[in-house]
Amino acid sequence: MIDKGITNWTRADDAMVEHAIRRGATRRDLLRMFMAGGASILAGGTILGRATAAMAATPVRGGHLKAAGWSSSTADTLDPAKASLSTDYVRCCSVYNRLTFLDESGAVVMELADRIESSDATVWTVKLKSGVTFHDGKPFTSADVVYSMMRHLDENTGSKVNSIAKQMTAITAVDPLTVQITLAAANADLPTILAMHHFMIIADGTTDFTTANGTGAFKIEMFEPGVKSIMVRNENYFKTDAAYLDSFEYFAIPDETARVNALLSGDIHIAASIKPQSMRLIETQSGIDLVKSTSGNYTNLNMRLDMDPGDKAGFIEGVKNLLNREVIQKSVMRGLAEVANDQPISPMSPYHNAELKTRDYDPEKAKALFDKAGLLGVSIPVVASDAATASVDMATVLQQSGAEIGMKFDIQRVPSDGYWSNYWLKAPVHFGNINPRPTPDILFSLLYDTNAPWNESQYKSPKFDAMLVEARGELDFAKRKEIYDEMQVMVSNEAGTAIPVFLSNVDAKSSKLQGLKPNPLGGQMGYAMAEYVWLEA
Amino acid sequence: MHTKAFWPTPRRLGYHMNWIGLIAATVVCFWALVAVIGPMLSPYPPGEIVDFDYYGPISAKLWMGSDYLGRDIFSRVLMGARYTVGISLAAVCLACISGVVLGMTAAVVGGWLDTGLSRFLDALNSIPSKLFGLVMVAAIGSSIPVLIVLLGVIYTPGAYRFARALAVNINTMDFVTVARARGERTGYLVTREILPNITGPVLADLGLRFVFIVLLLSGLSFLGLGVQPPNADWGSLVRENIGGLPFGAPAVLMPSLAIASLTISVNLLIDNLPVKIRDRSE
Amino acid sequence: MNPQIVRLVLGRLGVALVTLLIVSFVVFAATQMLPGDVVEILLGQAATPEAVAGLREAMHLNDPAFLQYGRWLIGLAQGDLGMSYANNLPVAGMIGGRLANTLMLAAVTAAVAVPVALFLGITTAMHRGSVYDRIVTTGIVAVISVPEFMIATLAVLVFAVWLKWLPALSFANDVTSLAEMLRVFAMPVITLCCVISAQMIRMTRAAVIDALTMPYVEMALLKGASRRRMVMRHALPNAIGPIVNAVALSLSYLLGGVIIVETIFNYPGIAKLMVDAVATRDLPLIQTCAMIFCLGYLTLITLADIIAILSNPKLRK
Amino acid sequence: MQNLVEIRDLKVQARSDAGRRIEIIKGVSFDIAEGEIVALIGESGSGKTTIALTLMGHTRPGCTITGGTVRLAGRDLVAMPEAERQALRGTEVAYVPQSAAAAFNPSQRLMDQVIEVAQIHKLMSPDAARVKAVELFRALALPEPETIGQRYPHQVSGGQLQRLAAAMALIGGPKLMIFDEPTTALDVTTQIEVLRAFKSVMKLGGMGGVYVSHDLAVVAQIADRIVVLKGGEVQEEGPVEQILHRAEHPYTRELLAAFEPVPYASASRSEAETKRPILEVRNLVAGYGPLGRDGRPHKLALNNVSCRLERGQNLGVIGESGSGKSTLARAIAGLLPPVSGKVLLDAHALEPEARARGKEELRRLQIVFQLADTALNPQRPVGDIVGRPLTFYHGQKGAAREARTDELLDMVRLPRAMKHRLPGELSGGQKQRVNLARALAAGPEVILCDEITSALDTVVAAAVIELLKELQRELHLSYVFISHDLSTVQAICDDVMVMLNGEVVERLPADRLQGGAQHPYSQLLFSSVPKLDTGWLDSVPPRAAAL
Repeated sequence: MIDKGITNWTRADDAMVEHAIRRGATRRDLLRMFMAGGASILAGGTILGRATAAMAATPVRGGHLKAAGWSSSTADTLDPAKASLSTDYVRCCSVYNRLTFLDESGAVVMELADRIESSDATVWTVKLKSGVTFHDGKPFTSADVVYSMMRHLDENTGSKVNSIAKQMTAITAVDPLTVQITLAAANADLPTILAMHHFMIIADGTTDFTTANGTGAFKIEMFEPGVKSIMVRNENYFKTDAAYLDSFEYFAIPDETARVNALLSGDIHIAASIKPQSMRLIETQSGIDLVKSTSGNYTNLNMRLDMDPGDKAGFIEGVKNLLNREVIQKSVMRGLAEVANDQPISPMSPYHNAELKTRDYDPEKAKALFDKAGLLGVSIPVVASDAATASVDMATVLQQSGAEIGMKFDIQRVPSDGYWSNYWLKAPVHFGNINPRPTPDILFSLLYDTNAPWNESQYKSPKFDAMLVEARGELDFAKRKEIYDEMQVMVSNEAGTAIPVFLSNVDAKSSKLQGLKPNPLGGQMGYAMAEYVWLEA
Repeated sequence: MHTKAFWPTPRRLGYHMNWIGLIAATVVCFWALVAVIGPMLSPYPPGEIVDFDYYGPISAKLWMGSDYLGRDIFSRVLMGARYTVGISLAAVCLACISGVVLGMTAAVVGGWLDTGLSRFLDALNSIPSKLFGLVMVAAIGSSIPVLIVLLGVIYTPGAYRFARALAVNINTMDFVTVARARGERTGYLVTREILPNITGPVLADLGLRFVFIVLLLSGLSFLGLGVQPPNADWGSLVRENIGGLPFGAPAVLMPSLAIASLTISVNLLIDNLPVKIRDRSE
Repeated sequence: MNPQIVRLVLGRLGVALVTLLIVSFVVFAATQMLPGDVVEILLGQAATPEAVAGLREAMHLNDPAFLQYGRWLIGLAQGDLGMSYANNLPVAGMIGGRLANTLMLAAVTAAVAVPVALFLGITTAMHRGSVYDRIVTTGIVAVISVPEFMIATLAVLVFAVWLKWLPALSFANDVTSLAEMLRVFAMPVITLCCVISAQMIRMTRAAVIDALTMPYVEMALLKGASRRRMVMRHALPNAIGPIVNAVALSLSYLLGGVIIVETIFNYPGIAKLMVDAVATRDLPLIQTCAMIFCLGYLTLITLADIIAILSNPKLRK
Repeated sequence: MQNLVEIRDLKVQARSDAGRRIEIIKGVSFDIAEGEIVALIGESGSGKTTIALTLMGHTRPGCTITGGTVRLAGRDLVAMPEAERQALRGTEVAYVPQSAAAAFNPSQRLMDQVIEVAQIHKLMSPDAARVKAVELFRALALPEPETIGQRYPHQVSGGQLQRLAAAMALIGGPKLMIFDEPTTALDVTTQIEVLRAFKSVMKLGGMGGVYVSHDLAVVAQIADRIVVLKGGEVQEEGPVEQILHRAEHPYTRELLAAFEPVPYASASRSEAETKRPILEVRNLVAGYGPLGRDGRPHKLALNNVSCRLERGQNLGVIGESGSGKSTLARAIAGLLPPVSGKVLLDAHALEPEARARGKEELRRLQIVFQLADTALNPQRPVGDIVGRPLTFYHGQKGAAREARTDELLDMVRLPRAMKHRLPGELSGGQKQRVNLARALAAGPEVILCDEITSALDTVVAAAVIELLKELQRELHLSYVFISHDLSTVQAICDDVMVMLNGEVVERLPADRLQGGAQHPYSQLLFSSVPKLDTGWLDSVPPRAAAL
């Protein structure tokens, strides 16, 4: 394998991976290959099998796909900067394109960009594909990229990735097909960052999003916030081996039972995010497949270090020892989870610290720790909600373990409505749910940096902050991993975030629906399935 | 509406009840008893995971199978009785007491108080109950007192309307007029003259309202508002285990049966209330 | 028209208006109680203090509550429902399609439930005490005692998942033919019929039985009238008031009470819209939805009252 | 020749709430010949209406015929299938109900209801039926016979409705007419007109009839034969003259005796005149509905009424329904505050509203209502009802109150054990006594008696009047006695005031009622009271049918 040193993935790299598999490359080889790209592999094990399966089938054109997600709201939007729910992502992915995206292995793949190059990881040159047009016929140029990127820096846009975009200090069009992005500090992850859903490319000057004028595989035909959207194939799509479907209909069925029933009755082709308990039913049905992928998604218990009882020495460690991870994995998640060790980098990531052992379930040790903290027998309110996947059940498991050692956890289940704004980050002890992020850098900056916007436990460590900056600019994988390894240990031991398991995502689909692969960015091929899947007759 | 007005007070034992009423009364008493002593009988703590399987079948160890986490459904149903029956009963009492007191007062006092109260409660009644519940729980959070007050408030206008209609009828009776002519105060009129004459229908109404509250509580639980875990009312039990319905899992059937048996029994009991034997041989 | 009728009808309309005003106040007060700042939810991670303050100012959220209430009320009176906080679309536009869906479902349900309920109510009253009566009344008790989400979920399992006769989802806008409409609406309508017709049957039966005890019905019997004639000619015309009232009350459920059915069948109706609006703290949308429900309720109840007034022969010319 | 109706050993059972069966008709037998009118006389509960209904093969819900036969023109109605009975009703035998106001469907035009029999049995075309109905209206002396059928029941008067009910019965040309207390709910002046109409059509048609009534005097005018019933059994049976003049059965005699006028001799007249009146009403104006521009209520019920009641005397107020006599009592009691005018109790002006009056004033003036059924709270035992004023006015509690309650029950001649009973378990007369005892408990000086004997059977009513008199002697009470029944007023009052349309038309001493009346309305009123004399109805000259 060729060590290219600096990330500059091209389309050819895709073929390389596939080629490698064909040649019977070992897993280790492949991992090395991915590492070389600086991409994190978040979905290792499952992908390989899937990739091989996908290879065998031949795409068929035509058909109308009906797919259901799980969340929808009247705030549904076609503005990629504001997208916040899975339905937004799926819709946006089908009508817009990003400069790069991540494939099923987590590798960076070029989309609208032809090449992304940098010599110092600070100044990046993005070469754009030529001959791409928007739905309204306007050719795609560097001005569109500049406009799309600059929007995120404007406070008034209300962009969800404003804090990440801030590191881009200058975005300039060098020529019609070249853009230069200058970062405040070196960051080797930029190609991966550009694969985030919010960095989709819109036409220069767009302020009205109702027509969703993108370069994507589908054109929006009908969009009703909170109800559904219908997309039809963009016949001028620049990718030739994509967009097999004639049309694509997407909506949300928030009730999981209803979602499964709709799939079973043949009303929809794919139901996203299936609960572990529904698997038994689905597995008995012929013509229905499950697509599982373990990504970096997790539900964690946050104990704020600056509030009672998290500020009492021993409490947090006690809770971490009292979490019965095996029961959570087996009973709550029915095996659709990997046991975690209180830090956010999943085992699928090349940066995962395998040396860091999972804490054993040790009620006696926990009891001693609680006793030391003077909290034994004190009633501790724990805020949980259906908004954070499985958090109520996890809380119940914790509560039960607590009851055995005389520790009272008082579960406060609160409505999903407003959970993220009213309880998350605010309650002394509460659950959170973190979606997969492509790089350790994003995870740590978002969640553990002293000034992190979502510093769930108010973890503040100058040493950690310094290491984060150091790693970001470190171009050598081994050195970088070394830093990240230590940071994982710090988070696991010092932060108030107990991460019991990494959750697997399960989509259930009709076997007619082909071409669906797992993706580290989330279910339904990282929400981008529309252009890759096809319907068998 | 036709009502079984004017029951004589029970002084002598002399009631007659048909067999449907007896069966219904037995079931209602059974659940009332379970609500009181049930949790003492439960074999496992309601939150404990006792089975690694989920939606397990009925077995000697687990009398009603296991739920989606592998918890004992029998224990959870026993514990749920306390919440479902308790919350509904408290709410129905709250609704009926406030509704009946306000209704009688409005009927007796009349005038602006009557008009004002009627309009206000009518307005309250016009808001769909489940949505009202959702908004209020979103506003003040879900806890047992909140649920009780919420359900009580939702059903107060109905109780008010019913009691007021009855009280208006009684209020025109001469014995109330006599009491007025005697110079009695409103408090006396309401408690001693009106109330005893509407208790029969009000009790029947209370029973019906109880059924509605049980169902609404289940509905609210279904929409995600309810008792805090590890406890759960029956509606929550059905909701959290509804995925077991395709297999006919006892985890979902048992709490459903519990709800249905309670509500059907209360309904039947009201339709077949004991009748006092009052043969006047003159 | 009899002036007395005109006076009574105008009186009822006046009462409805006053109630609506009280409702608007209650709705406004309740929505103001909702915790969570809409601005913070709107801005999400971009919620810097300056941005929050600016947006609050722009949305008039710093004004005293009564001023906001007044502004909202004046807007309502002029037919201006305001703009949605969540996506800045006009509320009227967002509600339009959803309201049509809700009304459609309500209309189909009413068209099925009301005739069935009246038929059952009248016939059971006519054959009071018969086996038929007992079967129907016991059946009603059973139906109203089962939570609607059970009925709905069971219906989906049986008809959609196992038998695959009917679709599990009901999308109003997919309907192209009458047959298609019947298929799509079948399950929600059956579920809702179970929920609302029980009360109508009970009340109709009670009202007819009540009217049957009237001396003029006995008189009809003594004239040699058949049971059918006694019920249809003598009891029923005099039971219209309470029956219409029961029908109105039951139908009012079809606007806001269908949230569970909308959830299970994923039907894009207005109740779900309101629940979504609560989640996003979209106050103008919540308030408008609530007002629509209350308006619907009041319209139905007032209509029932007016029909009862008109059906009272003592007020006929 | 066989009789039109032959009833043999008829037994009817009723089911109590508890499902127990009670025999309410215990083997009754009697006949009705063609063209004969037989009266069924008895007090409430005697079974007279039940028997009348069996003649149509009908029993009220809960009752069943358990034995005997009811033959109508030779066919047994008891054994007949329901369909055949249906065919007979309205054609062979027809029914005139007690309250025509309730027996007409409020939502149908009168004509449609009158000709319904013809339509049900397809006797004639609707047009022919309408023509026949108009003929009947004419025969029954109904005003505007051509158009009255187009009205709704609430648009015609009670007397007219009762005649329309007769027309409704006659349209099918029945052989047997059943009149179930058809004039009981009517005022005397109306009753006489209705009776006259009935009598003439019955004579013309030559039909057989059953006339159910509790009033011997009314029956005497219309019937050929009388059957006296009590407790579901025939007590005595015979031609009218024989029953009226040569009654054998003690119960019949008791009924007759209640008709004897008992002249009232006031004991205290001479002494009363010297004192100031205990109650005086001056220029009282009262009514219902909002006040108009002239300061008068929308619907005026009392117009400028004045009267005075001397201490120890009784004032009778007499008039028809709607004359304002009950309103007067309510205005005096402060239940309906008068718009203007004064009420003086012992020369002291009372506040218009009871709420504003002092406890002592309220105590001295008590009111007793017409219907003892509704005047007693059905949920409270007699002891409580009687004891409440003791507590309220006199602050008595415990043993003292018990003792006084016992005394009061003694006073109204009720057994003391009754204080544990609920009103529902008492008979009508007993209830009215409890009602009185409650008023007495206050220790009043004036009692307003609003039609207190009207709902009682004659024999019972007479006993209540006796009781009132006794109490007056013992307790020095003064009564305002409101009634539509002349004989009861005569039996207890010193002075009588005649009211019409809210105004006093005449005042005169009770002993000069007969013959002393000057005002034409008073004269009409007094002359319309039926007498126990078969020839009375024909002897009273008909008056212009308008009131």
